Amino acid sequence: MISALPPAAAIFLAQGTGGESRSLFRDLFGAGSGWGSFASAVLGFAVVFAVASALPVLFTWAERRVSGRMQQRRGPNRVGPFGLVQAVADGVKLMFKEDIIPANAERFLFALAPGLVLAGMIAAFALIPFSERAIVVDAPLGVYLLAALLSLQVLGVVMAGWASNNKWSLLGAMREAAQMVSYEIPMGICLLIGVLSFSTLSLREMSLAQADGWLNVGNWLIFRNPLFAFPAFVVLYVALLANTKRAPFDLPEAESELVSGFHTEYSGIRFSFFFLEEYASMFLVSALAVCMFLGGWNIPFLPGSVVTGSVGAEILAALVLIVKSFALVFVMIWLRWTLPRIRIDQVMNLCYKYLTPIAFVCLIGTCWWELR
Amino acid sequence: MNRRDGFAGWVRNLWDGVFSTMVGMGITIRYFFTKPVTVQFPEEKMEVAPRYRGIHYLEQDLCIACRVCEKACPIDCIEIRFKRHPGGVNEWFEFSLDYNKCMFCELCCIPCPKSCIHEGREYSMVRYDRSELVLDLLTWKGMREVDLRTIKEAEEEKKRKAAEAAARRAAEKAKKEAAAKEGDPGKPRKKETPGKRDPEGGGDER
Amino acid sequence: MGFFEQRFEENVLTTSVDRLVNWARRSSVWPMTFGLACCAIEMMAVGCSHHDLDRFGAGAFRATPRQADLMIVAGTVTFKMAEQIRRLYEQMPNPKYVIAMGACATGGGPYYKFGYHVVKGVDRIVPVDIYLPGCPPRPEALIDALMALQAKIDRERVLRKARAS
Amino acid sequence: MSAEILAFLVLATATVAGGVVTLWSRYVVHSAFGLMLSLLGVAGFYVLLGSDFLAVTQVVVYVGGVVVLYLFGVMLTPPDREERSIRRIAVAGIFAVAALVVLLKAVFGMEGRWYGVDPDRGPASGGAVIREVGNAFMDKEAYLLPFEIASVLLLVALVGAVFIARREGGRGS
Repeated sequence: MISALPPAAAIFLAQGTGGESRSLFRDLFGAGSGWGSFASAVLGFAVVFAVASALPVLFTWAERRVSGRMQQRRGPNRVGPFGLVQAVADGVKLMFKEDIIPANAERFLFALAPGLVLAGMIAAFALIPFSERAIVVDAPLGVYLLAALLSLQVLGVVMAGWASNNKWSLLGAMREAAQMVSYEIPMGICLLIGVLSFSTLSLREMSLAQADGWLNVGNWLIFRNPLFAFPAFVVLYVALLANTKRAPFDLPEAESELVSGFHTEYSGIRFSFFFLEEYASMFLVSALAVCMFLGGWNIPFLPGSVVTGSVGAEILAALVLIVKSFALVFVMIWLRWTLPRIRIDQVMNLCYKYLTPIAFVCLIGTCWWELR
Repeated sequence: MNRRDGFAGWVRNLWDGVFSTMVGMGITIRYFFTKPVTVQFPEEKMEVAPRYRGIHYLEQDLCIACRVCEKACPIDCIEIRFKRHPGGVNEWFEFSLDYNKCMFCELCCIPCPKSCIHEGREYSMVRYDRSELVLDLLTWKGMREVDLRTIKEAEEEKKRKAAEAAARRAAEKAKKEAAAKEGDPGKPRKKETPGKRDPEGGGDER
Repeated sequence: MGFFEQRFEENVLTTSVDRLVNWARRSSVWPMTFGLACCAIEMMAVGCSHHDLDRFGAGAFRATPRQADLMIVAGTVTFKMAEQIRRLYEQMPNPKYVIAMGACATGGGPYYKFGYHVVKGVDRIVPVDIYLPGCPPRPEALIDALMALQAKIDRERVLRKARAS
Repeated sequence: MSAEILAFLVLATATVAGGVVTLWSRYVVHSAFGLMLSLLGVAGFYVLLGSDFLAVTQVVVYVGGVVVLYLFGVMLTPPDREERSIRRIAVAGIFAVAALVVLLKAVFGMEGRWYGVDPDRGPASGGAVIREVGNAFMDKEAYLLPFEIASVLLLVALVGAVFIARREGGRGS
């Protein structure tokens, strides 16, 4: 129960930052203050939670299939057609598994940590503009809020690592803290590049601004400002990889060194929260990168008016965003099964000696490009 | 590791990092598009090596219960119980292999004089209980019809031979007596040799 | 489950819940990354391309016992290791399964006669569900063992009362 | 009771509870997590007051940055086995009382003039707040000088940190 509270609270807070904005969910469920807004927050929470838990199910399946193919294996193919319900089986199994809290663990923090991690992730899902109106909370501070929520994940992980009362967990938590605090710098700078270029913090407005243009891709940030935005995109992608603890930056949960890192002591449903968070945040950060650099929901070579207007167009737009994000998720999976895990000093080297300077150069370059 | 200094070194490191990652990703994506080599086990099966040493089987017809395999086994996992009957017939009680111990070294198969114990091509042997891991290799227990007949024949043969021997002895005795009557007592009495015993007769249970 | 386990009469609801849970448990048996000796090499081979344990949803080898369902005791169990095996087993959350892989694990194997240092069968330490002899067994045999385990899980009773036997 | 008041009550409880945990806990890590709760509560207050930008900044800087660094530092520090002596409590007490006096003076000295929130104007929307913040930083009349001084200070600290982190004998290994 403790674990379930933070997500609801987080979505309520995110709702609070909405300001005067337009969103499909608000139109549907009624906006305003007081209980109406609370009810719409709860409904929004339900929708977002459904999306946020359906996508990881798809991604775990994809991860196992893709990794199988990359190793000339087949991957899961017995459970359902093409093994599609494999992740469902995993989830049900984890739900019915014994939930262990170690005797010497900090019971309260141990129970709270997975909820906190999931809370930040689900609240962040509410900020992703799937189409012009299919967005739970169109916060004017979108990108900034998203970065804040991503940085909240660290606390959950550190809490989990510390509360487990296990040396491996603690080491994993420390690595996580060091890694996240470091990679927030290049990530923040790269996000700033997008903010500078569109002079807005709202992800929805950014996506809108990338419609049309030359061949209808000319307004995408990586094409509009290829000299600086493209490297910035790459740097952002690497930083986001580190933020989601994906290989080759999976030091906090390094299997060969720190049993499973910060979630060594977690079992059953609580572990599934971490699992869910990892795969959901893969989509989340990919969607963030897509909205900022790859034209959001806009379809290449088709004018932006195709994906605005009717409900069908909105659904098409949402699909386009999901497909684009999935392409980036695929690259994440691809990278994971290509690269070995790097050492902690290499992680720090990469961040401070390579990514941060490049990000700064890109930032200054973008300033010049926009003022030109 | 070669140290790279200065801005040029930085750029080279960066280039190496990006380039090597690209090469690696190229390799993985190439594998992604090749056909999987997986042999889907329960439906398809991989061919085992020609001299694969799998689960034993025994050609019981040939086996003469010489116990050489039992003696050869380095960990005593073979247990043989039988009773030897007339006519070279073995009444089988047990020829079991304890797979709790067996390491498939094939040392039991090599010294077999009749080449009747083999390591087969079966490899899978899954059990829910440990006691079921002791596998009896016998195809039949006790004796078959044909064995009973062989024993019967052997016993009849034995009786016949015994009768013949008795007749011969009687004849000899009669001869001797006749000779003694003739008055030649100096010849020593011939003793029965062990070689005269029926080699096929006699039980032997150890 | 804990409290609800095996407390209900047999009816449509409990039967279908049992079927769902058993299906889920059967379809996602996560083994522990745990090898003791040469059998572990074959265990790795099962995870590799030719045999691919992941087809059965059992390819997610978990490093921590807390997230594993299945312990494959792959190799010689020495007395020194026995303690740790017992501890790892107790660290696993219920329901948990054990496959004793290879002759050493099922019953001491080649060390049965003179091995002063080997536990004569891992079932003296932890309850074993599946025995798989071989020295070492082929990877296919391990897949066979997994399928036997799946059959065993299918027969389990989760909500329903245990059948009086 | 409207949702705002409910939210206020929840946030207030969280903030105060976090503060109490921070002060009273025997474990430093618990203190840090209490601080996190307190800071998150304050961020919630900013949201209620309509200062979204400030709220998010609070989360990014204090919760996501400072508390994490605290935790990192705490985990690297060996536990303090020293007993709580009267002298140490007394020293801490003196500082606490001094801080309280200053705070009360500041609160009552304002005579009801609260900064930032103009009751007639109501909460501003996000975009406007950002613009105002940006203008305030870059306006010669407002906070340009303190802003620049703070930047120089941070730069000095950064250079100092690099200098300290550099090992003796030239380039790092």
